[in-house]
Amino acid sequence: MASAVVRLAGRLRSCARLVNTRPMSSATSAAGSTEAALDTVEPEHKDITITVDEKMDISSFTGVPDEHIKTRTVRIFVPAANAMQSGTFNPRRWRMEFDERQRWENPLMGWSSTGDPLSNTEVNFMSKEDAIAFCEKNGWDWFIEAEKKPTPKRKSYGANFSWDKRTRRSTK
Amino acid sequence: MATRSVQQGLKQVKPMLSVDRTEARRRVLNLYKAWYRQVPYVVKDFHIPVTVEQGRAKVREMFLKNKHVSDVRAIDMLVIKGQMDLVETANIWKQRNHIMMFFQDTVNPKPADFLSKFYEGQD
Amino acid sequence: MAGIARIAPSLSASICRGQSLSALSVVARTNTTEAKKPEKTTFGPLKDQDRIFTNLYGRYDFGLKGAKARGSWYKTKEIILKGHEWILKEVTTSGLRGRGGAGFPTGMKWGFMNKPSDGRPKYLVVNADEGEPGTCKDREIMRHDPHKLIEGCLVAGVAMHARAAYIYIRGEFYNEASNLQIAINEAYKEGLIGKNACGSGYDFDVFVHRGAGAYICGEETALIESLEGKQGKPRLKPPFPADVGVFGCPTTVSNVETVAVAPDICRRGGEWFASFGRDRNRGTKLFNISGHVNNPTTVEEEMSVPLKDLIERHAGGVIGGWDNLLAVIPGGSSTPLIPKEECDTVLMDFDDLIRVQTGLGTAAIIVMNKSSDIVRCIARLIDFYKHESCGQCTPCREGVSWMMKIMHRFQTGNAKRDEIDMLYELSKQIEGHTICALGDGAAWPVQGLIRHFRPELERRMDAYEAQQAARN
Amino acid sequence: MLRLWPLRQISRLQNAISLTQQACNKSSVPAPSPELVEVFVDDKQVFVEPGTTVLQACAAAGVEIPRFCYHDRLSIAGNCRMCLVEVERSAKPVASCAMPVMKGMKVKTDSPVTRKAREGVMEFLLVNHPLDCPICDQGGECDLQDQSMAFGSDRSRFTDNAFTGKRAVEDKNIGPLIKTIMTRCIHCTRCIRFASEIAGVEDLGTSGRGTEMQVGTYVEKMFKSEMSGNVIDLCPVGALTSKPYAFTARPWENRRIESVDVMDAVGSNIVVCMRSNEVMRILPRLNEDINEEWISDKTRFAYDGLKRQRLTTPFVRSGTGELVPADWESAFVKIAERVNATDGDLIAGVAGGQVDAEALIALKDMLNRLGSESVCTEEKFPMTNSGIDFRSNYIMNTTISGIEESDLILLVGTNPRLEAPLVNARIRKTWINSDLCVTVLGAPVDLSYDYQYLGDSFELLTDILNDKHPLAKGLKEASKPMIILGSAVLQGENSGAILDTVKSLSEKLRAGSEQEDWKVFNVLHTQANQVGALDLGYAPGVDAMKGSKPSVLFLLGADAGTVKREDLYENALVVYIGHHGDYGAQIADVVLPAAAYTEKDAVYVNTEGRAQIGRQAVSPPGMARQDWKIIRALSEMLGVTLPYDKLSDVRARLGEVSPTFNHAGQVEDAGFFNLSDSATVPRKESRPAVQPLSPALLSLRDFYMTDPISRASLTMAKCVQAVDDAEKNPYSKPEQS
Repeated sequence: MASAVVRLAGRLRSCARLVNTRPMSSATSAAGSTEAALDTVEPEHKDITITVDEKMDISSFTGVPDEHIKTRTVRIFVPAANAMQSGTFNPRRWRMEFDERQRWENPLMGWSSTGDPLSNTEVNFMSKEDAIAFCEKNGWDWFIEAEKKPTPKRKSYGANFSWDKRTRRSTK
Repeated sequence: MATRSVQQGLKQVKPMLSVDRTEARRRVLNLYKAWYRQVPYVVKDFHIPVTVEQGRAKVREMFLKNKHVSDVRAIDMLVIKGQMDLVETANIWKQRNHIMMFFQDTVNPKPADFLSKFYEGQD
Repeated sequence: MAGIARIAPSLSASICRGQSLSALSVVARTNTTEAKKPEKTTFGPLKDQDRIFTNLYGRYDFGLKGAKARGSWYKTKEIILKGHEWILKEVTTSGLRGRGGAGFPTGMKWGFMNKPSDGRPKYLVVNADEGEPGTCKDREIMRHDPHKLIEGCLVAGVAMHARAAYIYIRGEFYNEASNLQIAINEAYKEGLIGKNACGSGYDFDVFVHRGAGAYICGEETALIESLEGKQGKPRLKPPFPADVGVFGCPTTVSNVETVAVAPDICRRGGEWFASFGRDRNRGTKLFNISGHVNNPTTVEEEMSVPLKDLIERHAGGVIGGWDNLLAVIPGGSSTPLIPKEECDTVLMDFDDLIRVQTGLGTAAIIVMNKSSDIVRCIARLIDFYKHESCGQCTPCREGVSWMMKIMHRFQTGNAKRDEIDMLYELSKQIEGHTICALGDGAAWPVQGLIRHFRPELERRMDAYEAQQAARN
Repeated sequence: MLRLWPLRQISRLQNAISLTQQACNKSSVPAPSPELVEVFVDDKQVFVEPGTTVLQACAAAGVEIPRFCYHDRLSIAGNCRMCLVEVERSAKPVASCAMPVMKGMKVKTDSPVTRKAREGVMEFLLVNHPLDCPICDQGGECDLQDQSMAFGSDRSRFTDNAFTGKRAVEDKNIGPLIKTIMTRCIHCTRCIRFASEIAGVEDLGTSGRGTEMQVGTYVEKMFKSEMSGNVIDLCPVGALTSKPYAFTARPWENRRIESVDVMDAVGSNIVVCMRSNEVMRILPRLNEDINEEWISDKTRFAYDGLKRQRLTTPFVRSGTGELVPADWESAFVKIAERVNATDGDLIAGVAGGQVDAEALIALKDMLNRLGSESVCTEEKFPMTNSGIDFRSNYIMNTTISGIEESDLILLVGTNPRLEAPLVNARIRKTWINSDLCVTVLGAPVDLSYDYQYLGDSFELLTDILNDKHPLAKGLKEASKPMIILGSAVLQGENSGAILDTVKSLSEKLRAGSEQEDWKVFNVLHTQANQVGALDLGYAPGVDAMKGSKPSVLFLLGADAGTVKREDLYENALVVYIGHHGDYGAQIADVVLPAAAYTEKDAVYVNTEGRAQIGRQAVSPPGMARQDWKIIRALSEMLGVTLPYDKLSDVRARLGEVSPTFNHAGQVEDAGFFNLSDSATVPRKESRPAVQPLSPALLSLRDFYMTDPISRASLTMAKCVQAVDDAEKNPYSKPEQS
């Protein structure tokens, strides 16, 4: 995520340069005022590093409404495998999910409406740490639901036919 | 249910624009000044039903909303976004309603207390 | 149908014991001690005094009296008293290989049962579910010489410390089961089996269990399932029956002929038996000759006897003369056929038939002369396998019926040429991918047909096409 | 005694006890810790236990082997042949599901041989499989689809379809829950193995052979099992699909919400599939500690009850005695008028078994603030001796997964097969895989395993306690005995004697046991959140409440009919808070519509004492609100505002009351055994009024409708009817539905 921010910043920087070199088209604008915000000369920080808090809060500029940062809780979990399928892709990743909000039947068409812009977010992570970092960064409350793993079972084909055992099978 | 872990500590990162808080502060002030100067033109260009004072108050409000932000990179990011906003405004790439969005004058306030939320059926 | 026991046990047994040696080389190792003797180069005909089954044609009494007159039950007690190791040694020396089709070395197989007991009884199961088309050797033993089998059960049972023998006999063999039961009753009455069998102090019971007419029950694990009262559907291996067999106990499943020759091997010595046939293909063997021959017959003959000799001498030759021969299925329906060129020289034993890409199987020789519609013959065989597939595992259940559909189209020629290759590939997709060997048995005849009669298939397709074109 | 199912083992009653002892004396010697076997999967080294199958070893190495017949929880069949892999030095590809690993085995899961074998098998599976995926309910979550995409050939050569077509098989009617489209069957036999191994019903099997082989019941009849729905999940193709769900939704349209079931006290983990604010179906979710991968039919199919008989608006009883729709405010005002004029002592609350912990604590807090201490549950629990003071007195102490360690189980007055099908499945699993012996004191019901039936009288229990019964010796010699007491027998008068006897017996066994922390005593509840209510300080049973003749009564989802108008003060105000128009709403003066379990984030404590969070899948219908919010809002109107506005506040409050709620998903150890022992005052020798010790649910018919949701469910009604029809004539065709 951090790298994405840096990349974004790079794009913005070039954008700022573009703005700065461009003459204002509107006669009524305070000429040159927009350039003032950023130095006209792009600072070169190739080798400079700065010290910041380990935790970065990006919620102030993500554009997510305040209401959906402060009142939402994120559940971080490993999605359950579909009982209908034998594949194991689902339980190999972590997912975040927001608490459920109001849904209603739209009176016009009877379709389902929701007032929750986050209800359709589906973000998957390779590890729960990634998911936690993501939530922290975005300022969401989160909790982790323990992963449920199947326990390996000892199985033997011979048990189907074994001597004096209840594992014997007669139905085919 | 795990509880929130408290992450503390510092780390070294590449700066976005500013190398320290002083520089970031300078950028913020620059942006604020630019917005401050732009407000009369905005009021005039967009023909919006607000006075220059109200516009400047809104600018101030928007800046103060983020006064808790301490991370230099976050400040830079906010400045960049503010800059973009300003450019869009100054060039009239925005439309009137975009400007009026800052004032939220057509938005009904959501119920705040429990009982009215309950009656409304809203969270 | 004992033929279905073919190959599968031998190969998988060696895999599962982690041995790289094939079953065949194992046999070679056991025979190295006697390899110094000069090898024979001509085989057959078998002399009358060397025949084991002397009442093959039912000319004499099948009962106990007659059997004793022919040498059965002679000094059985002494054989038992010599102990299981001696019996195993003799059987191993004889080089006897399973007569049910797979040809697994019998001495070794019986030896697997000698693991220390864990409290479970051990059983001998005799596979008398002879259902392989063309095969009719076990029925001759059971109806005309049942005492050979019963005595064999006792000797084999002693060799593997078995508590009892179950003879699983094909349901259609009503008279054979009846004769066998009469013989068992006689043997019980005489004290030859049962408590203190033959006065040796060994307790041994023999039971007859009649099947219900499924070919697949001749596969050893399906036979065990069927014996347990379940649907006769083969089990996977491992576990091998020697670990978990009938009723969950260590079990050996042997063919009727294998068991029946054991007493004579013990009486006359393994060396005697090993003096017949080529190395690794020792002994005498019952051959069934059917099809387009003048006198279809079952005959005991030395192993490695040339096919041509066998047909000419015992079956009165091919109808219309040797030159009228089209093809021979040498080992029961599940072995690939061989064309006449091969038949001229091939020897009837395990190795030489493998050389010509077929197998000895149950040694049921089906002779087809030029009057036969070879494609239809094979299609009919596939019909049989489709009907007898147990339906448990996918490749056989779905593949064989698919092959059947294609074969019937091939019979009329209603197919494209490239479907021949597709059929061959399908048969390869079945072969080796199934639980038991029935899938293999169904795939091989088709492979044999394509291998040797591809021009015939193409000719039919062309003819069909021409006919269709003419019609339009 | 109703003999509805064939009874097992009763004839053996006489020698039952000696058998018990024999079986229990079998010492199970623990196997020495085996050395790990080294296996190479695609040249990647893994160490697995000896006896592991190749397929499991591959899974350990992170390689997924395609399979159809193999299922982790069923026995190995090895018949689909999809799992063939190449093993070095093996002439043929090997069925990895059945082949045990050998030392140094080199498995190649992606070699040309392996791929060719898979492709071949896949082609054979498809040759007779209909191409009706577009109208197949399995479409989108079909193993055959998935695996043919991943492992199948890229082109078809089914030329013969043009000549002879595909195989077609007649569909079978096996009851109102499972739809069969047998043409799609690929004969993996998973359903057969499930029926015979897990469900313990040997109803399914194959008939015919080869291509004519068919899976079915041979003679057409109902698949009578309380867990039959699981074969729908197991079926890797669309041969067995859900009848109620048929053609209603596609899997990719569904939103899946992981939740918890409330139909019984097991708390099965479920996935609720929701589309456009409607519950489309319910699937099981893996939880090894509770339900493994199964759920009962009631859990799976009662969801259509969530759409029927719902309360969608508040009601107030008018002067003419009719319930008239009202808005929330006027309903609250009506309550407030009466409550404000009533003394706190005369206010009482009764909670039903399915109510969530949040609502329970809110109601209790509110009534306490109003000056009332009278909150109770509908379900009873004896209060003799230490009563419910100690948590270990009313939960299933050994836990459900603990059953697997047990070697002797004594079931007292319970029919786990119908009260908690998954507990029963666990007992059956243990019974199959070990020498477990089960003894039953109660009704001789049909369980899915053999058991020794002792009888149904209370005296037998005291005999066992006093070593007068042969079983006492068996229990003593067992290394990990379990006694499971059904809550149904505790509902009668004087049932304290039963509880005390069982507790004393358990305590004796526990004290005499060599196992350090093995707990013998278990209560099997039938109500989803009964344990939660007791944890929160609710008094069990309504008798005490009736004694005080309350004048305002809050019924919180109480629909069992334990309270009648006659029990209350004349003209008492009855407020019903619940989701279905069931018994409680009928006697109420004010009805407040609440949310069912799929409509709220809520905590439930199962019979093991495990708090689990159920999640909201859909919004409550109409004007219905979540239970705790109703009470919170009402409290404001009554002038005793509860100090929580958010769900997290309520949860925090729950955590204050009982630590159980702080650890969702885990069992809080109830370690008060010694205390409860010392606190046990010598028992009064009173005979319980309930004779015999018989559970409430005796036959499958009783199973389907036990709570407001399942009573409102059409599917469950159909099941009852199908069972009745099958009772009349087991082999006639069940009516087409």
